Amino acid sequence: MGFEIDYLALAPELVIVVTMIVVLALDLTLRRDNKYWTATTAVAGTALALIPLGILAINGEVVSMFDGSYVVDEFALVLKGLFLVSGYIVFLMSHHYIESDRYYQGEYYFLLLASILGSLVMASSRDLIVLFIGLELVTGPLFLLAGWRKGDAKSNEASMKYFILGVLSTAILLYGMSLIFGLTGEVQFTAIAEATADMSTEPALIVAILFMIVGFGFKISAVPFHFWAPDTYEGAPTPITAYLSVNSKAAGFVAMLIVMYMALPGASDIWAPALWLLAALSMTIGNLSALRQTNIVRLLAYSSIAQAGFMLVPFAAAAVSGADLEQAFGATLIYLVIYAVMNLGAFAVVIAGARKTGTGEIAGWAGLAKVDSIMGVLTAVFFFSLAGIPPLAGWFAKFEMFRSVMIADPATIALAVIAAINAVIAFYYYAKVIKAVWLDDPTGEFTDEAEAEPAGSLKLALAVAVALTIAIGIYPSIAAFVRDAAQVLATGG
Amino acid sequence: MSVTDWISEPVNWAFLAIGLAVLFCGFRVVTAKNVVHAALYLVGALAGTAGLFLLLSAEFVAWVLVLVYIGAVIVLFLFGIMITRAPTGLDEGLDGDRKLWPAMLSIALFVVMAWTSIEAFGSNEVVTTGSPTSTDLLGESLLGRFVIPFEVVSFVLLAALIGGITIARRDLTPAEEEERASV
Amino acid sequence: MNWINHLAILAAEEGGHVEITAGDGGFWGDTAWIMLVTPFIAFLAILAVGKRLKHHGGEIAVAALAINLVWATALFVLNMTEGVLDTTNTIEIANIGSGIVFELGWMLDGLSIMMYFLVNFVGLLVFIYALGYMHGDVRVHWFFAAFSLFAGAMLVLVGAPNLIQLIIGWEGVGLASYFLIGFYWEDIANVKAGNKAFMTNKVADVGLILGAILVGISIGHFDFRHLNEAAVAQDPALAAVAVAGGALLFFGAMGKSAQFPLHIWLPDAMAGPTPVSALMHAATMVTAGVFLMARMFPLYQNFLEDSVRPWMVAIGAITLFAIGLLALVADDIKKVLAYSTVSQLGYMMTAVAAGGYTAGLFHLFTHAFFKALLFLGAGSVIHAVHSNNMSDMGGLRKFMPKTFWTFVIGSAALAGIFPLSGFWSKDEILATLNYEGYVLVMWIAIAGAFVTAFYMTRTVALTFFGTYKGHGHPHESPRIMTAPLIGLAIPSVLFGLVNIPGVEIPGVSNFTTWLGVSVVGLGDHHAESIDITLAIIGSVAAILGLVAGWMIWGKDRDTQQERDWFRLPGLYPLLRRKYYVDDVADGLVGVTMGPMAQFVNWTNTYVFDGIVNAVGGATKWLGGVVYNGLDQRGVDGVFNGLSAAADSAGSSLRKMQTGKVQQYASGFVAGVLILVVLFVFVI
Amino acid sequence: MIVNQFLILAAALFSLGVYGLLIRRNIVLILLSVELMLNAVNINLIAFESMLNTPQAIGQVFSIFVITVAAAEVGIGLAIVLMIFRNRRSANVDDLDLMRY
Amino acid sequence: MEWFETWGLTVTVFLPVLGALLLGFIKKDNEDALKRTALAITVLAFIASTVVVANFDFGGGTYNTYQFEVNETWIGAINANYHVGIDGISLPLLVLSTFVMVLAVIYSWNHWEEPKNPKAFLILMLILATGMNGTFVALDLVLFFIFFEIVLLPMYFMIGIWGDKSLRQVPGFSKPFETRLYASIKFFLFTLFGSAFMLLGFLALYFESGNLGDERTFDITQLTELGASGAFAGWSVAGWVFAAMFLGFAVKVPMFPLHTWLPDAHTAAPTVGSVLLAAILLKLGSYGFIRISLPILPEEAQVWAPWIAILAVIGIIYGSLACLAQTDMKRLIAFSSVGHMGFVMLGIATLTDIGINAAVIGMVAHGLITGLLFFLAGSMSHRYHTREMARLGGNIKLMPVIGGILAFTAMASLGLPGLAGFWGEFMSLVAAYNPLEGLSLGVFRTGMVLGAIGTVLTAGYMLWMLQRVNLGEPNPEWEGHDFHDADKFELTAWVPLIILIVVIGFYPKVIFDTTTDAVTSMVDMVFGGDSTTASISTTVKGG
Repeated sequence: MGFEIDYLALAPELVIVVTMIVVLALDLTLRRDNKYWTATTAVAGTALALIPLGILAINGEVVSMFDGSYVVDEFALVLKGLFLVSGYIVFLMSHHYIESDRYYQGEYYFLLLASILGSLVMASSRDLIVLFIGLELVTGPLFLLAGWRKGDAKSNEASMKYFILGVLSTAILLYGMSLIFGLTGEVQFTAIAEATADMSTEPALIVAILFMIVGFGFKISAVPFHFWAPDTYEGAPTPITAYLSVNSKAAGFVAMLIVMYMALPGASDIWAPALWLLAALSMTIGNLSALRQTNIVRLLAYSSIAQAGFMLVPFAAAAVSGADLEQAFGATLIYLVIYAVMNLGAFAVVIAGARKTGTGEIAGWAGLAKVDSIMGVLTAVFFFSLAGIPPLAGWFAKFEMFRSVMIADPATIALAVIAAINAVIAFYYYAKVIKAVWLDDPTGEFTDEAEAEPAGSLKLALAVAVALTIAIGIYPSIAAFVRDAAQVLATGG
Repeated sequence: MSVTDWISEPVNWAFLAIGLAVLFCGFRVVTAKNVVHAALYLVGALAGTAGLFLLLSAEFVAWVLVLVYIGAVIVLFLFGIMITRAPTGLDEGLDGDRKLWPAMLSIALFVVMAWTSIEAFGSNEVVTTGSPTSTDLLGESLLGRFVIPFEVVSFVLLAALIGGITIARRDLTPAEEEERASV
Repeated sequence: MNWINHLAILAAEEGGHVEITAGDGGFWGDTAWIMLVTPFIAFLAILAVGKRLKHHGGEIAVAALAINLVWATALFVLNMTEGVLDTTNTIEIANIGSGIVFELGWMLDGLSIMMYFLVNFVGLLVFIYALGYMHGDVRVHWFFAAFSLFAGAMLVLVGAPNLIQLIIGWEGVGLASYFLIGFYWEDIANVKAGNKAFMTNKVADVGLILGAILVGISIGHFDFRHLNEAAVAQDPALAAVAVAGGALLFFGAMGKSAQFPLHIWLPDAMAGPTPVSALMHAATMVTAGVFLMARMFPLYQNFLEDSVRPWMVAIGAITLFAIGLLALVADDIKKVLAYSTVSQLGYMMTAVAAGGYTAGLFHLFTHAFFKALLFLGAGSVIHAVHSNNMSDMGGLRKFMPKTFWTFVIGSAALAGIFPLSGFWSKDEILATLNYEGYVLVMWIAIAGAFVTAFYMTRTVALTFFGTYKGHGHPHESPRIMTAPLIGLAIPSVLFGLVNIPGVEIPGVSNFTTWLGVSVVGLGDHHAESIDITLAIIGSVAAILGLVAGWMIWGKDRDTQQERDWFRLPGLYPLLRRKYYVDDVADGLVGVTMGPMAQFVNWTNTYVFDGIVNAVGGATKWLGGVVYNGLDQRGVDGVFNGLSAAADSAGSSLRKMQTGKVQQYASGFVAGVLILVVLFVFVI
Repeated sequence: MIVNQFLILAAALFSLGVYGLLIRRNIVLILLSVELMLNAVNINLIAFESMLNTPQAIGQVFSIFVITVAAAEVGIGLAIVLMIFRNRRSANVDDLDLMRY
Repeated sequence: MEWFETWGLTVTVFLPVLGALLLGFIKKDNEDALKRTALAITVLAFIASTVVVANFDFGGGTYNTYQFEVNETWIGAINANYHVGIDGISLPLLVLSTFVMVLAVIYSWNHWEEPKNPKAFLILMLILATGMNGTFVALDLVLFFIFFEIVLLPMYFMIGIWGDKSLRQVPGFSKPFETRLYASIKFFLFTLFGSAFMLLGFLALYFESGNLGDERTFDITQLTELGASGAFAGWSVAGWVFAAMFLGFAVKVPMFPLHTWLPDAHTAAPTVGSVLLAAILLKLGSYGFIRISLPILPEEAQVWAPWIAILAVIGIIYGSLACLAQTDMKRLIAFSSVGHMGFVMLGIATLTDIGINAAVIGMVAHGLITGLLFFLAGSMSHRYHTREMARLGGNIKLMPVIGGILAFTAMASLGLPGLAGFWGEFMSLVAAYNPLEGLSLGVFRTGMVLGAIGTVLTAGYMLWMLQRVNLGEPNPEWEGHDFHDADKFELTAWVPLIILIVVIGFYPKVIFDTTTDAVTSMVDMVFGGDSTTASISTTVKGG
């Protein structure tokens, strides 16, 4: 039996693949002092990959390949766009960072590209196997990249912890998948959906679903599967941390979204409550732990755990079907997109700030705004946005999150209330950073302008992020297009 | 089906034998006081698994398992063990000092998993056609419907390879950099 | 519609007789608003340019009142000659919905015209007097500014066609009073006196405001016209709130008119310059309460016959007698006059409360002149001897004859000596009380008359007779000060004659008619002829007081203290402490307010802020627990409290520690299990 | 043969793997335990496959992927082990020694 | 003017923020340019608002019809629109906002708190202006929410950066905080807490509006239609929704016992900050009640009204008593706001046209008067470098002009008839005497009496403040200092306020002509029926 392959549909992936190979080739040929070309190539490649993506988006018909196990529809495109853009920004952030510190550049970009490729594949996957492989390709390289600062014991530990828990979660995930397969005899989502339509009381199915949730829960670092996150975030090179907290988290969410909504819509009465629980736990524990952080990266780590909790909230509402299902969907997606933008921005600020202050300790940032008001404004923008203060993008994310659960259902409304209280708690530690930067008087010495000046690429990254953050905040319809993707998913699932 | 007619099937004797062996090996893997022994017990467990696969008429997979694991992975392991100078003799320090909770956790886990699968699959028969799954069928679906994961997984391996090397290799000192560059 | 005619008709039914014609005052009436405006213009003008003028703005103030007096007199005369004027002009200042409208404007009827005349006439003289009295004092411009402000506010008050404007004027005069009492604010004591006055009145104003709301809202109108119509027509809506409303309004009146026990502010108010005391705390402002009662007279007349009015009478009676006694023991001449003022206000209030509309207002009218006269006289004395205390005076009649004679006239008038004005008005009150059946109160009033004469004799004797005991060389005050004295002495003598019962001054009838309430419909009694017996009794009481006083204080001694030997047996300590009312009041405020305030502040800091901070702190603490206890120690911490033994410190790979990773992992697995158990077995 | 006998065996292996992962201190041994778990998954897949006999032998294909990925994981894991080892050594041994090695 | 008819409000609202952008391009050290630009912008905004007034049709019309209306799609996906418009209720507040903003800029001309940074300060002020103006014209819940929240950021920075640097021992914490830090975060967390729940309330309304047939909407006008028609009457959770919104607004007002952020924030904030806080920010809350809570959930409003009234009255008494215990002048003024806003809320709670009228004029008056008081307090502490009343005294001797204005303002603040402050207090008492038919007369009339007593306390602490600050002999420690009296910038900022206070005091028509129609029609539309008739009948019963 032959399968015709639509290469245009696969174009983005292919472009990335080509880029990877080129990067490798360059890395072998180039001398150390102009290895930065690999970076340029990577950046260019990701940018290039956006072109076919655009074309696909424009003529936008749904391409389904291999018995519908690999589908390129609006949803997939939106997410691929998200992965590519955020990847692009991460490259921009990495450029100077990697170059300055005698890291292995070529391999770095190669692995990062591989991870991105994985996320692209996963976005299109409509089949457990493809999904699984995609996820592995996303995380595999990251295990290594987390330890990229080879000389640093922290970095080693970061990668080790990440790895061990990673494989554990993979094993559990796989066990769940195997059960699904056993119950349905299928790995293709729509088929699974049909098979499991009236199975929701089946213990095995429950176990399978929960095991898979655990697998994904690890990727999105939801409590209680979050333990790796803070240490790893702190140890890994900052751009990788950014990537972890945005792309790989997003990857986890995408996996969760498509599996839950497409493969197991019938069992929503199992996973919705489960995710309700995870959401509540993640928000609360994430926020509470963040209150005590003195290191800005660790703080962001816990914040990203809490944010994951917020993103999980809409899932809990999925138990009720119909328009609200799609709504809940859109909410998570929009939150993902906005979160990606502002969190990347925040990490870019962290890189630039650390360069200037020479420390990741919040106390060390005291009075930064007095010497560099631009930095101050950027910090304020991104952290207030994370806190969800209008008119910055974050508010709309939270707004959508609330909106998705304020359906007349006590359980979800209770979750909304928990979320509301958490939103207030969260503000406190975001404000802690802003307080240090704006309100406190300088304590430490700041390194002199010349070398501390953020690199052009970083500036570009910051510019992109801040522009998006404010634009979305003021005119959220920009982000609202994501909802159409949600429709595709909710209905076509 | 009752225990008696289950026991009456000879193939189940084979299963029992292999299964128990696998279990024993598995148990030793996690308890052995000697790293190398542990690795070797894993070999045993895998070999047993391969046997079970044969019972289940999955020849190809069985051989893949043997080749990949026993042929490659274990060797890798032994290398790792040796390079990292892990003690080859007895060693008390391999395990954490607290075993109680892990034990209870895993037992509970086992109970849950076993119970659910019994609930789910009761006494479904395993269809043993005797004729092993044809390799070309596997080939077709691998290069057909599953070509994408097939391609992608190669990247997983490639990434692991390159990344692994980079991570594991010894960094050159600046001096060596110089000389490397001058050549 | 014209409520007085309405009343007249009503009266006619009741067999009343006098039909009064109503005019509108023509040009003077249409432009009467000028009176309400000029003082404010003067106020601003003085603030603006006062400092640079010769008299520091005094001339502006005087000019303003002079203009006003023209109108006031014109209207007064019109009112006498062409029958009672009766018009109201208003402009709307707010329509607040529910059909309720606030208006400002000016009213022309007997009562208001009488007050216009009073305020402007007395006011003008006092202003002129002040030109001399304040000469060379500090902040003179501010004095005249505030004084003009007062005049304006007072005119706004008396001209008020409705309760809202009345309240505005009411508080306005209170404000001016506050400014002028605390005029010498460098001395905190004066400031406190000002505060006391303001606060006492503010307390009373609660009554005024609530009363106004009750009666106003009940019929949906705040203007007196509708209110009084409603009262006469026995409007049920009004009837429903009459008792409460009436009582509350009276409470308000008690404050301004210094009725016992809210009189405490008035004596302290003497801290202000003497002209202030003369005009505000004697002649005009303090009568506002009586004025209000008169304005709302129909309400009390028609609804509160035997519910509120007896109480009002009682309070008035207490005030007129008990406070009068206080004048006996005061050494400060102004305090004496102050207590006497309170006592006289008691007379007025009693009269009005008893139903003696005319009587009360007539006494208000006459009292204004002679009390102003007395104060100015006292001021003149003080100006001469630079002391308020009679113990520094004595024998002044030789030094300052004009002051002396005018002061004597004033005292006699106050004491109610025939035929001075005080006699007639007091007699009228007695008659009313008698007629209305408050016989006991009548006797109290008579006793009050005795007391009045008694302490006024004391004052005159101690001040003007005997030999001078003070320092320096007292001298007669300049003409600019004596002229007003004379100007006031004349009406003090004559104006009693305008209301001799049964006597109609040809062509202009008499005071009762001018007030426009000859209508018996109001239930106001107006004796047809002099009640000889009462007149005699009253006079006798006065004479007795006079004689007794002279016998006690007439003789000169070495020191004023020795002259002032008489101690009212038994009462004296009580009187010195002013019946402890002030002490009680201060005590109450001190005991309640301070601690309450402190308590509230304490709760705010330690309870509410406390809670807030506690929540904040608790959250942070919880963060610590979650982070250190749960998140960092790993789940073992939760499971069995075993702390993280393993850390990533080991240096040899053999023992390569996996850090907390295994706790993490066990947390991981535990999470799985809990979820599974929860969903498989529980749910 | 019924499918459950295999499933239970797999469950047992999986649990053993978890146990090992939780108690072992040596990363290499932890890796071994993980292999055990993955192996259990494989048994599941194959057992199901031969229960269901899917037209495309999905189960077996899946298990092949799992094996491959497992191999990759091992590679990554060991690489990390080496890196850490090297750091720990070089932390307390002088450069000469490092050179010689 | 056709163009302006549609976009006038938008201009008024967004001019300031554009100005803020503009300032961003001006050099930090070029102070004059910064100040001039800021002034120009605010003046333009003010002019724009006055043009709105000029073209405003005072004919009124029925409630829920707005002028200068713009309704453009904004977030189509959730049917949230850029819907702005203005009516008699919001007009005075909008003008107040733009007007005070101008004065604030003028005042700060030569009053910069440390650390001196005119650029940042002015930018924040302009952003603040946009937030405040926007809140008053927003006719879409989401839009309202955004503007409502926007004001937080600038205020947070104003307090935090330029606020009071003195250390403060906070109960419940061992180590003392810098007042500014404590106050700023407290202010923010409080408001955020409130508005988070407010948002939940909005969302609940949104969904319910969908269940009622037509599509889900955030549009205030449509929701009002529904609410007035009693559509939400049978709604089981309506009470909770009202409660949620109550939380949001009550924190902002602030109502007892949610007021504790206010004294700290007002005291810690820089002068201009306190002025804007008092003059306008507090009004956002009470405005929210009038514009959103009452019309949309009338039934719930009637259930809650007595409780609101009780809290309001407690606030009046409580605030006044607290004032009597203050030693810090600015803190005293801050607490006085609690009392005054108590009157505003009492008026609102009566649910009558008079009451709401009282609330509106009360807001305006409080804005003018307390704003002025904070200006004065700022200028004085600027000169004395202390706000401790114990150390002040005889101020009017040292600085006659400032002292005089202080006395005047204090009088206005204690509700002296003939000055702006009187009408709000008096009318809310009037309204409390006859609340909407069906509301507990007992509660409201008790409230009326207590409120009246509250006016006495108000007078008490105001006079006491004057006595300690203004009168008596100056404290010896100021011997030799020559204090310059009010300079021209201060006077330019203050005199307009003084004039307005007097004008409104004697001729409140200027406010009522705009509000009464709107308010009356609102009460008729929402609470059914004209309350005069109601009042009289109840009176008869009540008497």
